[in-house]
Amino acid sequence: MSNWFILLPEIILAFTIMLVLIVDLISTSCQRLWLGVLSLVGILLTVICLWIVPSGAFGEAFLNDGLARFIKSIVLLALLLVVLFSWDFDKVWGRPLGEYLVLLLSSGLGILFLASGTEMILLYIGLELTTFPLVLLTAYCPADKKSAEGGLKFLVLAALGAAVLLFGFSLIYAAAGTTQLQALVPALIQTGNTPLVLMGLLCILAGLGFKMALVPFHMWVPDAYEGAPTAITAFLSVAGKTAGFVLAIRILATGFPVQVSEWSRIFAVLAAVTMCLGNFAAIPQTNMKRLLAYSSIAQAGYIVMGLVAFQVLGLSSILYYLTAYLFANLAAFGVVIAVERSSRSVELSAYHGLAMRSPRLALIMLLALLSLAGIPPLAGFAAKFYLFAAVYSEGYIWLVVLAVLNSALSLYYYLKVIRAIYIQKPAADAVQPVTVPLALTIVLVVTTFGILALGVYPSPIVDLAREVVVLFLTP
Amino acid sequence: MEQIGSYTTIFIALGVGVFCLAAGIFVSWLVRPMNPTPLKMEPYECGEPAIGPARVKFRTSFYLFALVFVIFDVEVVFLFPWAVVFQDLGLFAFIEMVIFIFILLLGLAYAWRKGALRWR
Amino acid sequence: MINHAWIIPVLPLAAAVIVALAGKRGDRLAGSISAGAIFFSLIISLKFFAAFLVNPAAKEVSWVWLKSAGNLTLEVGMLIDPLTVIMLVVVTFVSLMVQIYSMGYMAEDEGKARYFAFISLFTFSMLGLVLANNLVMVYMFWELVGLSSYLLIGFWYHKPEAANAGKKAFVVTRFGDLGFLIGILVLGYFLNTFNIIEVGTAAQTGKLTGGLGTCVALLIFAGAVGKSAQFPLHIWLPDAMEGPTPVSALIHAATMVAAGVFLVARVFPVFTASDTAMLVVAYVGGFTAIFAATIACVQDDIKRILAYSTVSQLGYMMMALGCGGYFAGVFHLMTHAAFKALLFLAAGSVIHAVHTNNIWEMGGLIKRMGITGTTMLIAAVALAGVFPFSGFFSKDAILFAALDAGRMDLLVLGIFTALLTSFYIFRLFFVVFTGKPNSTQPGHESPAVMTMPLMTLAILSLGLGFFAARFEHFIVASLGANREILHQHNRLVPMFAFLAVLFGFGWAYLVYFQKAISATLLTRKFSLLYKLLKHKYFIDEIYLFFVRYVMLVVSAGLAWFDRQVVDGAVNGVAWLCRRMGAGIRRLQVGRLQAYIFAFVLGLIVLAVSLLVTHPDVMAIIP
Amino acid sequence: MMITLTHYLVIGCILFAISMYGVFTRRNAVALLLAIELIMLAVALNFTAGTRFLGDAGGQIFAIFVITVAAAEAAVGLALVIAIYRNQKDVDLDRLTILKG
Repeated sequence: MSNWFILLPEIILAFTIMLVLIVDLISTSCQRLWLGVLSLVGILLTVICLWIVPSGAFGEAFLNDGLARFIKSIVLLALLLVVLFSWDFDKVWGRPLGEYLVLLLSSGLGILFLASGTEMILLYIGLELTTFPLVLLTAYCPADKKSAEGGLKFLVLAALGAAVLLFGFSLIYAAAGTTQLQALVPALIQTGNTPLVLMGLLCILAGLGFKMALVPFHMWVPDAYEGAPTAITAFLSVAGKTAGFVLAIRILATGFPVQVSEWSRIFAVLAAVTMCLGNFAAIPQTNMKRLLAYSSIAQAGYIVMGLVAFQVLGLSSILYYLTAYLFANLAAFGVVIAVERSSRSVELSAYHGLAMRSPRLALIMLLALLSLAGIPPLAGFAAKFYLFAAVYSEGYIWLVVLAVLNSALSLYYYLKVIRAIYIQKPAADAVQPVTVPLALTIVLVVTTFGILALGVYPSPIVDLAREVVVLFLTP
Repeated sequence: MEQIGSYTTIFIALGVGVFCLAAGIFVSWLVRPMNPTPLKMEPYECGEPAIGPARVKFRTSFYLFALVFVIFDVEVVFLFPWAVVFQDLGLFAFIEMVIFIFILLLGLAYAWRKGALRWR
Repeated sequence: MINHAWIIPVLPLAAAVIVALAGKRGDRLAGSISAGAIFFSLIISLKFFAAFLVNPAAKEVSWVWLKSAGNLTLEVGMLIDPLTVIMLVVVTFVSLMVQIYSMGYMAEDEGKARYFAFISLFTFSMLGLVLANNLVMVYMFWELVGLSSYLLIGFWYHKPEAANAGKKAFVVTRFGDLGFLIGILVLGYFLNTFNIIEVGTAAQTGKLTGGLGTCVALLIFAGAVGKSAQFPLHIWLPDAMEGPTPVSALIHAATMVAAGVFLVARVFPVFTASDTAMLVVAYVGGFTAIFAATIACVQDDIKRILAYSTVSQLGYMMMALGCGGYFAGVFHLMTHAAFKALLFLAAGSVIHAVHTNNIWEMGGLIKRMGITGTTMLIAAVALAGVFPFSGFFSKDAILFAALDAGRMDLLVLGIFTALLTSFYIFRLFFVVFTGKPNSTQPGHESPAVMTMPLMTLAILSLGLGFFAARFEHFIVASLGANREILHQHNRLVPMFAFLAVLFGFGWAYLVYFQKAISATLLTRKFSLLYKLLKHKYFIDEIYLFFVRYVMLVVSAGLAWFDRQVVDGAVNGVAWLCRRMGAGIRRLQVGRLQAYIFAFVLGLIVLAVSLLVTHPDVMAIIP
Repeated sequence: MMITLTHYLVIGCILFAISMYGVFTRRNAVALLLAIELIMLAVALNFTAGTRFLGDAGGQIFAIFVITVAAAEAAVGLALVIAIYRNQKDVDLDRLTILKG
């Protein structure tokens, strides 16, 4: 066992989790501050040694390559920001912070494994390790009817999705006789596209579709997002999606490059349906969390196009898009959390005249939404530019046209929010400015900076993503 | 795998079966009238009034114990393969297993501390 | 030096951000901050102006922004040539004047901070639009300009008509912008560049000929029509007057509405490459000019008169460009910016004093508002185009351009428009400033902070014209291809123009100035002149009848277009989207079983699709 | 007759279909979870059969993991249901429809 070193980031995070658990056991409630500090330090250490440890494989199951490193960085950043989101979670929601952090970190750990897994078992474990904590976190406030209901729905559908994915795995295993993704390729070439293989692939696609929240496997998203505590919604929308897409890239790119014609065609259709449905359904929403949920479905529709254009350009633009999406979405949710803290409401009416009450928050929300809509010169525009260009160069003209039209359509509801913030009169009782705690301020500053920087000067991240993907596709 | 191919029929049949099932449920869900009168809601349609609640209530504590038991019971599954080949694995695997069990114990301790094992 | 040009737009942006972030607390300083920022921008712009007077060669600086692996590249950069520097100076100067003025005008408005933030944002986007070196950036700033104008029109959002006017402006211009966007994309698709210089050279080397060239030019022109309020998309401008008057002066008189003209001038080679396009531009402009002028003759709202006058003058510029009069168009843009901004600010000062927009409720204000009245008179004379005021030279140039192009019809049309122009503007002046003070509340002169900009602008509208020749060489130099300036200098054109102006003035004088004093005096004293007076009344009757008729047709037509075409289309689309949304929303029934059903249904659909796409699998079924 | 891998797979598919039926017809969250557990069992069966016929140990290991994860899933599900039951006194899925639209 020479190269344990490669597992170091995961190990550190795992020990952080246990440490937080122990501290939570022995500490009295007054020391709760340590829990947050501890998890922050743990995450930071993980990030650091993520970039120290060399690339390489641990056994046949675990590969720490550039792609994994990129995705892990995104996820850990999201984790960091979400921990800051929920700095005084127990005060706001009146539920214990220790378990909350443990669950959150475990979910992050699961995604780390997803990002590195090259073997079905590990991927499956990683998937479940990602999902269960998220389910529990969604239903973390069972006293709140919405939270309970969202959690239950999420649980059942997640179990179903995972089971279907697993069933697909088992069929593929029965056909190819191996759980190694690389080893699948020759085996499947030898067997050819037998019905067994096709059914397996089909079930896997369905499972992935669930994780990426593609129509028609998306039904859980709005309810789970609305039910979950807002910080968790943010984590779901960013890290959860990232997990789904890295899982898809790992499985399909490593295991099924031969069947690309099968799944890229399916994904093209799913992408089209998903973006249309997400955008249309978002228009009549008046609950910010729900609106953002549908917008995230639409975003997933865009991102999947990168899988359709299954080439260096496509995959690298997925990575870039995920990064831009992280900043924009977390900024938006940061404002939502801030407003929720002050007015206990996530309805659109709580945002009326926000520009007059607290202009900074209003400006950040404006930037975030415009970036999500893909307005230059913000991060979202650059991301859409690369993504659409990639798909265009792969010859899916109709898909690009549809995506552009959808982006225009999405402006409809983003502008609705902006209008509420800037044009409409604040409610009589909501005139005092929204107070923003320090932790939240840090998140907002970081994300806003990200939105602007990625939009104005995207080349470093783009080049990084490109070289990572090149290495990934040509081992 | 060519003998698989000849069984396509079965897979197709299954697919079709599932489809019919789904379609049936969907159609009935579409067309069925939905007016639950209290009489309809009676457990016995012969009109015999039901005495007492239909479902016997267990204390949720039972479930809690069941949960804890199930988890620790099943995790032990991992001990068997390890124990079988313990001789040739040597120290390293031993340490691994110790860590594994330590984590399990941590969980148990947590459940204990949080009062999941107290009979309420 | 060129590398520092970015400072010019960034200063107002910084001001906007600062003021916006300061929020309520920054109320007192808001005006000074944004005005100070724009002041420094003006200084820098003037430095550029001086530098380019020496050496008018165009300079460009640009960096690659986004580069996809295809040869698709977006660059961010600045193109500075005489046209640019002129626009820079115009925008920064007028903006400065307006902001100083606004400090007085908006003094007791509680939304001051918001106001100055918006106006700085607008200035930033306008400057960006002027500096941009490629059409994509132009489009970005184009939309940003539209957005900030929308925000400023609807500034008093609690006034429903203001909110609606803002929405209307936003929507109507959308139509033009859509054409503009498509035009840009087509251009990029065929030339695969967005760089303005490259596009220009491509057009001059005949890469944009025939149908394609015409189509691209017309698509871009659609954008210009929307922004510059040319017929038939002019309908938003009069309503836009719901905004604060300084805003009207800055955005809806001097700068933004001129953006359309600027755009046409910017890609002038694309237009000159296609005669059809030029023809369309010329006639759309000409028609708009006369059409709006007739309407302006009969309005009662002081700001609406000026609004229609603006539309008409913009039509004038378009006509000039369409006749190949590049210099004429740009020069008129300049002079017009000066005197029209002055007109609006003066009107604002009047409204500020008497709290009404209706000219018939004013009168005799000259005695009480000396400075405002005098400056407005200067502006009026300039607009009418009387020698030696600036308007004279630019209007002259336009008429010459029409003459050079050999479009006699447009020439006549232009001269007639000049007549109407001088009529309605003097009508405005006489009714508002002369005659008996019949407004109950006594007007008072505005504070110095408001009159100072008036006087500054008055000096400009007086003196700008004398540099016509200087500007001509300067501006034409920017056309890359050195076109020699040809007029056959016949004295007739200015003669006719001047006669037209005189006639218009006389008409207005007789109708609105004499009448005021005659009613009491003449009828009693000289019964001999009674016939004459009667005769005048007779003219008045005809005139009134004629006016009513025109108004009826025109306004009915506009109302129809507005209700049926614009609102219909827009509301239709929006309604459709909402319906779709509501329908799809109903799919999310909330019952878990339904979700599971959708999941399995998706699974089955996938299965079927796979089976269908694999006939070999189907074939195995016995 | 000779029992081949395919027979096991068919059994697995049948189990899958049955559990699908259960998923559709059950209204009680716990029963729903049980139905989903059935899919896991089908998977475990497939894997063990695969190991038996293809001679690759991976399947067995996978089966073990599947079983444990299934247990964990059941545990999470039950815990959730209990928590919800304590608060809402109701786990009938047809009545959980606050979140919709």
